[in-house]
Amino acid sequence: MSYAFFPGCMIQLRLPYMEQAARKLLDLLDIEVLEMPGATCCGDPISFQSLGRDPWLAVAARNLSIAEEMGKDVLTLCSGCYETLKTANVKLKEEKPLRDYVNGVLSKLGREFKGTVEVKNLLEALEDAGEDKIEDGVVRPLKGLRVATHIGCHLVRPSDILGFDDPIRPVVFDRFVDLAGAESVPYVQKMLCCGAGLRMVEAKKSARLVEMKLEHVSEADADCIAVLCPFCMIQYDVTQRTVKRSDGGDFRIPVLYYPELLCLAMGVQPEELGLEHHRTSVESVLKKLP
Amino acid sequence: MKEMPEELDELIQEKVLFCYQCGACVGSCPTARAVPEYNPRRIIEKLVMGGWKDVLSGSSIWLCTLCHTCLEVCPQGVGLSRIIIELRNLAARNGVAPSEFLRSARQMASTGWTATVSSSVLRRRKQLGLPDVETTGVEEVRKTLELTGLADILEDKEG
Amino acid sequence: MVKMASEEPRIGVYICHCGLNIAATVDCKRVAEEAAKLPNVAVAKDNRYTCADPGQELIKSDIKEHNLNRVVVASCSPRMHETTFRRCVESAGLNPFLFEMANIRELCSWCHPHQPEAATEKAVDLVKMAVAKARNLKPLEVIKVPVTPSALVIGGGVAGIHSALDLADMGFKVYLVERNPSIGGVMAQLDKTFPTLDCSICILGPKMVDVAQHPNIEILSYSEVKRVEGYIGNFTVTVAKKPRYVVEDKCNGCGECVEVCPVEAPNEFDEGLGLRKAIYVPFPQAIPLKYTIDRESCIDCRRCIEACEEQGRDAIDFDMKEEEVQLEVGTIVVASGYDLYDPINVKAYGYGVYDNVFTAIELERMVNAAGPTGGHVLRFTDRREPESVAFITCVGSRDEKTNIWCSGFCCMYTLKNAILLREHHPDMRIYITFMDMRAPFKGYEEFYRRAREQGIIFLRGRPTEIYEEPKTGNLLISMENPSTGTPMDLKVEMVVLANAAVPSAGAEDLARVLTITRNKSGFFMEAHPKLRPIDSATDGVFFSGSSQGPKDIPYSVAQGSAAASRAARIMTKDEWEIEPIVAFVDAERCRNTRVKCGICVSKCPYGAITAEEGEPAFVNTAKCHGCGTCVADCPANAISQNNFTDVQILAQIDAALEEKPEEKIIGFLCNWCSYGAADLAGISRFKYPPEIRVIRVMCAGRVDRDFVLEAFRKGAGMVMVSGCRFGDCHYISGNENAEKRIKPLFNMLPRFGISPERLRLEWFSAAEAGFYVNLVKEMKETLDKLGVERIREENEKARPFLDRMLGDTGG
Amino acid sequence: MTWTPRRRGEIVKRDEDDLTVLERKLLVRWYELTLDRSVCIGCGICSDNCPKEAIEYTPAKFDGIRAVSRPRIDFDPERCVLCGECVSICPMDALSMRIENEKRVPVIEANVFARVTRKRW
Repeated sequence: MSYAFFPGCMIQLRLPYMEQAARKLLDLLDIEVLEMPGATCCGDPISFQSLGRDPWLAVAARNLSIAEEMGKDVLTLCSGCYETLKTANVKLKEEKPLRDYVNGVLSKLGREFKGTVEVKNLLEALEDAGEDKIEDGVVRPLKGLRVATHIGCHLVRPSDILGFDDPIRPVVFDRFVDLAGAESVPYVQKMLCCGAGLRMVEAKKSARLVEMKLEHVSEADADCIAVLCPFCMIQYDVTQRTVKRSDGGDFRIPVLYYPELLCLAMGVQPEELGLEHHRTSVESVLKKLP
Repeated sequence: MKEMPEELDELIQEKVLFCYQCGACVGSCPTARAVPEYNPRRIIEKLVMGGWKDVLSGSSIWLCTLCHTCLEVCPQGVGLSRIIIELRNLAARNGVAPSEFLRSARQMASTGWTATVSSSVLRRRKQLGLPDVETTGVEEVRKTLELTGLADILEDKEG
Repeated sequence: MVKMASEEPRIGVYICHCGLNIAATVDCKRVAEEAAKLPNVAVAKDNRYTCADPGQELIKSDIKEHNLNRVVVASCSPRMHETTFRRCVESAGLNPFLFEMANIRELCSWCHPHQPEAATEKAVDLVKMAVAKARNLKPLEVIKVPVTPSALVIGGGVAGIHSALDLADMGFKVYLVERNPSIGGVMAQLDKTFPTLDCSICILGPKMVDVAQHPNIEILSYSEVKRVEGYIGNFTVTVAKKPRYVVEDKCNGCGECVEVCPVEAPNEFDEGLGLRKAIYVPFPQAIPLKYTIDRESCIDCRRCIEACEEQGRDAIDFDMKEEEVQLEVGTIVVASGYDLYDPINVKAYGYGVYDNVFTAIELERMVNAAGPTGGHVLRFTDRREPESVAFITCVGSRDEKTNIWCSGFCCMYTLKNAILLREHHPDMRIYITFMDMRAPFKGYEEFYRRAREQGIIFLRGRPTEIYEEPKTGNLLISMENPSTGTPMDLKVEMVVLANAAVPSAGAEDLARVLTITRNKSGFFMEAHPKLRPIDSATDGVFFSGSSQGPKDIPYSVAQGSAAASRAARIMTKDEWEIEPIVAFVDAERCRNTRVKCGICVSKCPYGAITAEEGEPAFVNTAKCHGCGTCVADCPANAISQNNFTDVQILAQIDAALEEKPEEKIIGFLCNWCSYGAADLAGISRFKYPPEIRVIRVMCAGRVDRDFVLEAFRKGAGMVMVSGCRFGDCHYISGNENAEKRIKPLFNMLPRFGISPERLRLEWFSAAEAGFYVNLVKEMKETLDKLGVERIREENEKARPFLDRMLGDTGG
Repeated sequence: MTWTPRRRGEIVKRDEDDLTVLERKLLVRWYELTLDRSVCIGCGICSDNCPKEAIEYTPAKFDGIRAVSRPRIDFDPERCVLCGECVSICPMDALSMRIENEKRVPVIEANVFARVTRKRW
């Protein structure tokens, strides 16, 4: 299997260790990823979509046209990119007037949106690769590790467009965490948004959402939080320190990107993953490893 | 804006008027949890009561995280988060948009990325053995923004 | 019949002034003069009130004096006085179906008061059309079918029980079919009833015993209706009796078998909270009190056989098989009830995952002293009485993602359950969340006040979601705090969901078996929502209780008795009369004798037509409702509909378009909705352009494509085909068939050179007079925009095509 | 934990190290049927005698004369009715049943045995 690879600018330019883990994992599962020449920011579902839906779709469609030229489905890492590209893909395939408008714009760039590829998120790609294959690859099950999953809003909502997992009580991510031998634990306000969308205008108040989340996670005696999206990663890993500084409590809850967890379970050495770049130390998780 | 924009009128007729005012959108709204003054139900209520000018010029619509939980739980299919997007689009077209949103968009127009490029990260990528981040698409993105009218919105604010 | 048809028509025409209602606008004298000139018209008169005695006497004496054999009255809507005049001509010795009406009041004078000349012209046309139809009328005989004086009641809940008891008391034999091992329905599971707090089983139990002991009632429990054949007065019903592995006649309900049975299974009657054995009765008051073996749980140890033998009985039979019985009944009462919506689908509230989230019916079983907990309300996780309980209403109700309807009784039973909890637990914190509190009937609002008096806390709003605290099993309800407008997480020890009432699982099959319709929600559809709320679309089949829509107990009981009286209305007669406007097949013309056709069979919404291979199609007149869909769709023109034949309708079209056709709009309106809307427009005195000439059919399904083409061939400016909105068709699916048939014309017409906008296909209800008026206005605008010249040109161009296509559509 | 809703009274199977547990929790009564795999020798008698055919038996796999896997039994929670027949006949005491946390076996208490016995050979 091979995909047109779309890590997204947040991962590429802010959190390269996430890209590192993802590439390692995809490699272990024989999923080939191809670079997309000329790809830019997906379009950004928050700031860009808010300023103009049509420009947002056009930028997304431009990125999709690159994958179409490659003849490959798009694999996104960031949930924001997933929402943007998938929304554009679904909407433009469905609504002809919109597609005509966007193609009017793209034609000036010598491009066209044809609607010939699909957009997938990382979990979908893993599902396609086969859960058996992952199960077989898990040589060091993360037994006893209590994981609080945070799926991230843009992976499952709006569900009428994304159609991936249940928008209110999703199951796929938890299943994958269990697959790594760890235990996904229930906790209160599990679906609460990380608050990245609020960060831009109200950073302090957005940190309050991080604090609430961390309170619930620690209440559930979880060893770590697992995320899939770089925005959630920044909120929980980086902002956790802000929360600490502003006397909101000292949680010290490690935040891991799911590919990092799965790589560890598949026998990758911690050093290979750049785990030291996490702002909140992940030592306590590494110590728990069998 | 003296007259209600047509798109907004349509939105109110087709979606907003169905609101039961049940507050399901409030219950799990992350912003409402962090910002007590923010109440998504009241945005809808204001639109119903004719307060669209306040809504469009106010700051509340820019606080939504677009987590789309309200969209999923609304019993009447009002689709609050989508309405927020439409309202933001309308406000932006009329020159009301927070500078942070504009800055992020300008960043994109100039570099092709919303995230800022820092040399330290580029160095780290090298250390990790990751491929270079190439930026050959910038020109096309800039043109796209011009053709779709977004460039005007960004400029207005600068001027 | 033959004699009358061969006679040369001699028509009497009567133009009614209706006081000034018509005469103020229409020049009635002139209309009468014009009518007198028409061929076959023997006499034409105008008078002040034709429907009054002198008017009717005049008609009667004219029939004798002038030897009339057809009568046309131009006055009000046929929906108003058709029956009156039919009776009038009948009393003068004329067949009542040799009468025709022209509606010059609702469709003419009332709508065009400012255009008296155009209105008069229109009235002349309407009379001309009626005369043209009258010329082709045939005498018809009312059809009579025998009636079997016995009834089938499907469903043994409180509604079905009351239907059965009432019918049995009236002396009719009643078969009561119940799917479960016992009758009683949901009401048997309830603890108390609102708003009086009577003990539910204490008031239902005696009624159940009455059913068991009534000499006229035969209970078929643990049984299901498989097939229904026949028609009003004469249904043959096949019922499958599931094997209960206990011979009913031999079992005396002693219960010794239960004592020895080793296997326990969750008790459905207790909603899986408690237990029963593999051999069981669902509850002690069960009727019939006969045991049933659940073979899914049974381990075949056969100790029950021994125990039964020890009692000197031999009631248990492990070899029992499903058995079919046939019943002959005259009427059927459907009381199949409702189901509760599966709350597992409302994931946000966590039912099925969070153990302390219960449904209301589970709570009913818990608070019931005979229930699994002996009347104690207990949390699942620690079997402790909760200190706080929140009731959530509208779970799977009033929500477009699940069910949009209001289930009606949940507000009330939630109040009841809250009050019951409060009575037992004065210190418990009790919350009720609600979107709107609905307590509209007698004593209900007072009951709501009572709950408020007792300190129950009402929170307006819809909870977004619920989370369980993993360590305590307590529940956090996320919702808007009504006092502050901010989100809150209300912590309670137990949650009770009021889940929606939905159509019962068997409703779909039952609808098919009985050829009855369901509305969009899936509940059975009544023949008319206001005036025939108990009747189904199939004659002789009636609704009782929640199968037709969620109902509480008093309402179900009332409807149960109503259904009994509707059914008795038929069964008190030896014979039942059926309107003769049915379809009939010309065996000579039917293709089915030569090739396999059966199109009519597939189009008939009532399953009234059969077409055996090699045989001509046959219409069962007792089942036919007279929509005419089969007539319009027959490729060989072999089917005709009494009183709405092709010849009659084509004659109306031709008459309407004799003069200045390109300035006219021909409208085909269905009797029930669109004609009703046109009548209503008149009654409401809405004004609209007088160009429209209306042809009434029973259903849009009757409108043949040829009718539209014939109208254009004869030069019509515009044509409208209209009927009921989808889902509202009085003949189930006639309008859908009409759409399939008429829609292709929009592509076909341009090929002949006719602008497609000259045809309109629209659906509206009898209440939408405004819709009709706007439609006519729009069509007039289109007519003006195109202009007479253009229309004439188009028609000229199309005529050769149309001539070739229509050939001899003589019917 | 993934989101898996259950019906009231539904029997749930879970594995804990060497134990396989069938559990039915009702508001009024809790049942537990436990198989201790460290004790079970895989004779399959339970499977042969289960009246509901709720125990699946997988014989040992051989590579020549060398056994590569042990014989194994497993429960089908959808068929089991928790009668305790298997417990009553297990020669190794690898199966045990608890009702309300008390050691109890319904078929022994009622002194009944299922009529159906299938032979594997």
